[in-house]
Amino acid sequence: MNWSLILGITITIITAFTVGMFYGGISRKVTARIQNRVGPPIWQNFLDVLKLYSKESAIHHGWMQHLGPLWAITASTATLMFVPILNNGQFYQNLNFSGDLIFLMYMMVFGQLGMALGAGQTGNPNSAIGVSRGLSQMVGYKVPWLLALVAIMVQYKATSITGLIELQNQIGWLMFASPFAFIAGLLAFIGMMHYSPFDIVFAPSELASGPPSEFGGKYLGLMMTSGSIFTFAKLVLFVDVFLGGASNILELLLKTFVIYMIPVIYGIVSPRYRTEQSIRYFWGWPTFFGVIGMLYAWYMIS
Amino acid sequence: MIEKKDSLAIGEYIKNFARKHSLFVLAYGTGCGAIEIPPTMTSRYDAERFGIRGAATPRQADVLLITGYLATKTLKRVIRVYEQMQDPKYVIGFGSCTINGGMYWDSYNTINSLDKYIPVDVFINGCMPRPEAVISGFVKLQEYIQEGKADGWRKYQNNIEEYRENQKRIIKNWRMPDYNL
Amino acid sequence: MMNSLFLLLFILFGSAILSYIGHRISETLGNIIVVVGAFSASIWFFVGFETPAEFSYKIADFDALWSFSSYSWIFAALVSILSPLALLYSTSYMKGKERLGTFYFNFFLSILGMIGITMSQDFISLFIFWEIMTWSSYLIVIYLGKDVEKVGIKYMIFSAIGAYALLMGIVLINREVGSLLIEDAFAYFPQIQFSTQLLIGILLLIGFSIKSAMMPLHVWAPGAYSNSPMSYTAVFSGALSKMGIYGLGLVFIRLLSSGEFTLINEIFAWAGAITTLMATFYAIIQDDAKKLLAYSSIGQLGYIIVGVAIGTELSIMAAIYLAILHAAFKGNLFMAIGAVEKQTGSTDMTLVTGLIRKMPLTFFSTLVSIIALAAVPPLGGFVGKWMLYQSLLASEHFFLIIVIFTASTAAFLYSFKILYSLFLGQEEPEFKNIKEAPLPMLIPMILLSLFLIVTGTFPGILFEPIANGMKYLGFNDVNWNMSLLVNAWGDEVNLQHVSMYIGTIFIVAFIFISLKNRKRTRYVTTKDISTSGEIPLPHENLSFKLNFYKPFERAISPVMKKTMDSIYDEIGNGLNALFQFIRYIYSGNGQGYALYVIIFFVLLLLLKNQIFGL
Amino acid sequence: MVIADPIYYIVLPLLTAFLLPLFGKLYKPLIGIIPGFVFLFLAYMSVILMIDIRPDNPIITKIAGWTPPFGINLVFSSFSGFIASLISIMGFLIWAYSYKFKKVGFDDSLKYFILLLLVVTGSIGIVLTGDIFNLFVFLEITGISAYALTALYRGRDGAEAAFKFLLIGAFASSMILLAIILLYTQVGTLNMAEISVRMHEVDLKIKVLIFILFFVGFGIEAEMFPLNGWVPDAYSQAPGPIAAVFAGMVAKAGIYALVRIIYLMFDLEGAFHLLLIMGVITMIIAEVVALRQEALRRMLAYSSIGQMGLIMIAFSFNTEQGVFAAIFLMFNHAIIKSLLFLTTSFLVYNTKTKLISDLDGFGKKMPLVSLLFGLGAFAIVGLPPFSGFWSKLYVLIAAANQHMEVIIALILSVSVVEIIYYFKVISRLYFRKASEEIPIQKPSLNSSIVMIVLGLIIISVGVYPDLITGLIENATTSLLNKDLYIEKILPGLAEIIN
Repeated sequence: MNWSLILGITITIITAFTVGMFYGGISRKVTARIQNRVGPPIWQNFLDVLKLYSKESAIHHGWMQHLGPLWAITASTATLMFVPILNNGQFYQNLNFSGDLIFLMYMMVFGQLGMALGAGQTGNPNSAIGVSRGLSQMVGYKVPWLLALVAIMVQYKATSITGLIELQNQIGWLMFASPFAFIAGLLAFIGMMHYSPFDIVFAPSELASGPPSEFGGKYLGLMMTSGSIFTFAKLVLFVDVFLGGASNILELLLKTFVIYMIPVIYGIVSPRYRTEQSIRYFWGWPTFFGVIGMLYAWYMIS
Repeated sequence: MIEKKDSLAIGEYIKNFARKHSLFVLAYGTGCGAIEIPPTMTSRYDAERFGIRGAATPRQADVLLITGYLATKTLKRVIRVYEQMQDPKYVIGFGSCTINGGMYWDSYNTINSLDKYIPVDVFINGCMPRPEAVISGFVKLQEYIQEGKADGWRKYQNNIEEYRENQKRIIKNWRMPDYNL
Repeated sequence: MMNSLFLLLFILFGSAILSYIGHRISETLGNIIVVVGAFSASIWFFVGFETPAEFSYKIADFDALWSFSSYSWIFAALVSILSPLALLYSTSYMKGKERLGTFYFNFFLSILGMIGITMSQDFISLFIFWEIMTWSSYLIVIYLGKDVEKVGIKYMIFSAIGAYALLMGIVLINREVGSLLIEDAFAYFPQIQFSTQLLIGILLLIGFSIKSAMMPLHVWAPGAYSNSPMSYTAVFSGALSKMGIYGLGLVFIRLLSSGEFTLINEIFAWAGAITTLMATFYAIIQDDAKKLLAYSSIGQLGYIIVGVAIGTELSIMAAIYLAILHAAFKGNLFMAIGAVEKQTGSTDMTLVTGLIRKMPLTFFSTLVSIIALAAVPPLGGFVGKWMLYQSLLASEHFFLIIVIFTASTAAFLYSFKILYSLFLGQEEPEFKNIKEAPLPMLIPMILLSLFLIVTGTFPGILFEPIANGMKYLGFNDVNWNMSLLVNAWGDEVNLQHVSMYIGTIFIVAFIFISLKNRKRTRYVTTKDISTSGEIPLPHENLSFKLNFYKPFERAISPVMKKTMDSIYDEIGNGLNALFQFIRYIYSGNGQGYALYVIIFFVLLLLLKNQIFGL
Repeated sequence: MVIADPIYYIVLPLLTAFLLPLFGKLYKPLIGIIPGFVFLFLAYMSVILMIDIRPDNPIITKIAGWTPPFGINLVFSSFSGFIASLISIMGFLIWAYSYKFKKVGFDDSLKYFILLLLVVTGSIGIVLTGDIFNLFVFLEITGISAYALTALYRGRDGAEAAFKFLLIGAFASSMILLAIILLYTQVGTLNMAEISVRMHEVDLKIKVLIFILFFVGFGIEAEMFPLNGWVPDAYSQAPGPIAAVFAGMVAKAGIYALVRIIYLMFDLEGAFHLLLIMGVITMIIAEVVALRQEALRRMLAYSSIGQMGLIMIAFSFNTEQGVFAAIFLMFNHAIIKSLLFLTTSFLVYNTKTKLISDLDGFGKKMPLVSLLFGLGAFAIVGLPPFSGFWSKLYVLIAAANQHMEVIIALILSVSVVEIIYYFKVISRLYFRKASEEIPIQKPSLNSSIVMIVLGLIIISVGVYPDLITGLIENATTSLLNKDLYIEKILPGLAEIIN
């Protein structure tokens, strides 16, 4: 039994939760300021989650709904475990030497599948519609995301993130070393964050918040927790791959915050796509940049 | 049944603090009063300052906001929505109609006082109340929550027979399974 | 002399005959014979061969040799694990159907054919067993009598094309090599002149790839898979299609070993990738669960073809691993769908709904197989996919990996659709008193699910025989670990960490969420959903099934316009018109025939100089 | 073995045919029984003869003591003997099948058996004789009795078919006669062996002319395209067993004669090319047309034309493997196609219209017949483990060793067509619900036994082809070295002439 490992894991999860929550609050605040409102305090999300956990009753439509949020949080924390948080971090190094990019790409959909099953069992039409939209959109943004990552993998002959980080310590950030892949990855990342115009999954005014519409109380709380952790994990992954990781926590926060603000601000000023529009969007310019990046990688290695 | 908790316990305090500062509102826009909700939520009066935000479905909501008169038909839906909400849950009666029927006090198909059918925690009077009044009502609700006095949902559970009686008196074709007990 | 190989075939054939007779007498007796025969055959296969047995003979002055190579042993093991389970399942699935004797006779014959293919070390007996397998499976495909003309004839035509391409290749090999032993063919093949090598290679590849449903030649598969009884489709898609993979492996790795054929490898790899993508898209838009699974099998076979065609060590390993795993989970899935069909009488995903609380074990096995299919860690499917992608990366097939990765992402769509539509969603009163599937159907599903769960964490269990088999293919030092994946660049995935972590977190979170205010957590029916206060009546179906992925269909509509089927139909119509025209040569008019004679005679007289070279 | 002499092949059936009416006067059932004994004896005799016949010791019978080249002689070599025994055994089986054939009334049965005996006589004569004119005579016997058999039902269609047959057959006989006359004027002998020795004296142009006449004439009997207009009608109008007779005997005799002419008498290289081309055309067109047939027996007729085309292709390679494959094909085709026709006659008899579309659900109504039909179909399209597969394989191997990839591809793609139409029938037989219940005439015991025997032959040869390959190899060698043949018939003649 490796206690330091368990301690590290716990602290990592807590950090991720906190940071994710604060980022959510900040995004709400920023939205409010742009809409010329005062907006909630940035710790508002903590209060929401706390309230949800302090609900005294809960309902579920069966085992799959009961397990759905578990599935989600398992997947999000697992994703976090295999992403190196800090470059030199003996402390935050959890299991990240036993996972690589391809593994992560599959790990990230694990939670979505579980959530989808949970939402499916509620029997609420809105949930099913949301799930169908979400999965379709996932196929959309996976293509440029894949192109970007594969371009990097084949160019630098590494599929493990730690390897990529070490490499970036020598040759600089990959967003400059292979810019087209970075553009494609960034555009795909915006879709991955599910902010408007890509918020077709939770679309509150059409779908009554989509998949979670039958979840309340502790289930919703667990989902929000895992959502915040997952956000942080995705941000760290992006930073590790393209921005050369971070050597200390502040740098990490800075980079992740910058990356996080891009989808947020892009989302505030843009309306919502329809599903096929969003898919076609991802198969348009982002894929084009991805292909360019791939050809660039090909040119570089040969 | 549920014993009265000691509201000074620290855990209870924190819980109430959280509940108080994050109110997910399910605005049930029945009557004309619904028109006052958008200005309350949007930039002019920005209710989100107080952690008040709209909820999409009753499963996620904390506050049921009944804006205006309730026809007998509508009452059935309101009861169902209320029972689908998770405890603790609060009800705000909005406008005179929910208090005494208002200008519909002698109408054949509206109910006069909402309190007889589902427990109301805060009434906001006026026909119709302006957003300032709404917000002050919410603030009042928050105070009650903090003090632990906003326990309409407990009352509903304890005196369910009485409430059912009243409800069935109004709703003739009672075809509702018994929820949330 | 009673060779052990001979005995194996004898057991299978005997149980075929006996089960036919038994079913003529009474169904119970027949079922007993079926189960006993199947299990004794596979037990004999696993126990009876302590020494590598051989059986060589001459038939019509061709040398023939039966023995299991370490490579073909894998596929034989696949067959002899899957088929008894499917037969056990079948005894309950086929209860009350008519002509059961014929069904089981053909079932055993096709098993015999598969075993024979794997054990025959010469092309002639390979072809004989191949044909036996083909026609017996054809007889089962049209067994239920559903649109026999379209599906059955289509399957038979394509199988015949494949088999005859194979035969032509075999005949040419016989001419060039002078022997039909596979080893001789491998040995002397490089001496043949290049064009003949190319021709033979292409012919054999076509012959084998039709059975494994590669894209331009796949149109028989959806109908054939979905029309035959599910208990057979489990074997059909699970094991029988792998015979094509077996052959492809032999041809690609051993026969076309010299380096001049990389173009063919590329072509087949791309064909496999396109197969995967398109089949996945078609699976997404299906509304019948059988059809969906049929298309998804085609897609999965596409991955395997890619792996075989790339031909590096890791990719072959991935391909064989995926082949074994696909046999497990797709057999499991077809069995589960068959159970649903047996219990509810339909597999239409727009009708059947909300079976999870009626058939929990079926749902469990479906869920496990779906997770394995979708390659979600920590189940086995991920391992195969991972190795495949790594081999593609290492061999620098960049766009190939994009295509198949996109396909595997799109596979989530139909994976969710089949789970959601059949098992989740609204629970309708018409399915109120559905029972769980009977035990003979459950046992195979549960066993296969356990197999999938174990192989996810400890793929080494399968790597060991695969490594042996790859010695036969010429990869002598395949290094493998019990539960650690390592790619060409030394990056690794530690599956034990993965599953340990996932298990731990899952259990912790489960305890938390189940214990937290447990008293006031209640189960409510699926009618109690937030429908803005409305009360859904019992007959109101609120589940969203029809056109489940309509937006996605709209997005991919440009590539779905022209299907392969329509092209083949056009070709067929054209040929029919031509034949009809030729048919009128025989006008039925005596004088006309007489005239033909005169004309022929005169023509010969006129052309005699050209013919006889005067 | 005194009684075993090829002469009986000719004499016995002929005599019986003439005496049969008298027997009929004596005691009516004899009509059915006597031919049976004749056929049985012939079959038994052919077994005895085939046992110790080798390529190097053909049995040569001199009729009336005249030695060749002056007298007529019968040659029972491994090849001719093989075909002759095949024909006689088929004759016995067909008698056993049909001696209580329901549809034939009594007076018809008299004609039927007389004509059957005559057909057998003629075909065996064609096979055995060593004399070209004698061959012509036997051809006429076969042809005329075949015309009569075609019209046995006295129906309008039967008459029409018989007339077409007669019309085209007349062309055949006249051309062959003309060819024989020309040949006689050139070489001054009618003995095939001597002709083949003296052939080099003949001027090439006249030789070619003679060959073309023979080719067309025998091509008509051998169902070669475009000379086979008579085949579909004759096959579909004649009684069921007679169709089997045509497929099993007449066509075989025709192709035998053609091959005998080409291999023995004419050493023309172009002849083989011509045979190849015509074989390919015949096969392709026949199979393609068979695909579009609605009537079952017409379909079978066209399919047997296709098989004849395949046999021609195999013969045209002029190699040992080719001839081996061809003889194997002749054997298989005789057995399998007879089985198909015999089963079909029951199937068709129980349908109102003779269309394939009426066969729905016969698998339940007539299980045995349908099963045997399916067996025959599987065998004829060449699916292992049935006998048809081996012959097809040998043809392909022969073609491959001739480096004829295109021919292989053609043969195989035509086999795909074959599969399509045969499996249409099978799927209708078994996997369709019966349309309406009509009373079924079950096959009588003897017919069933005959069909089962044929089926058993198919399976056993398919599982263990070495049963038959030995005989076929002997036949091949005896066909291929004609010097041995000449030497045996006319000792020393070759040296005298050259």
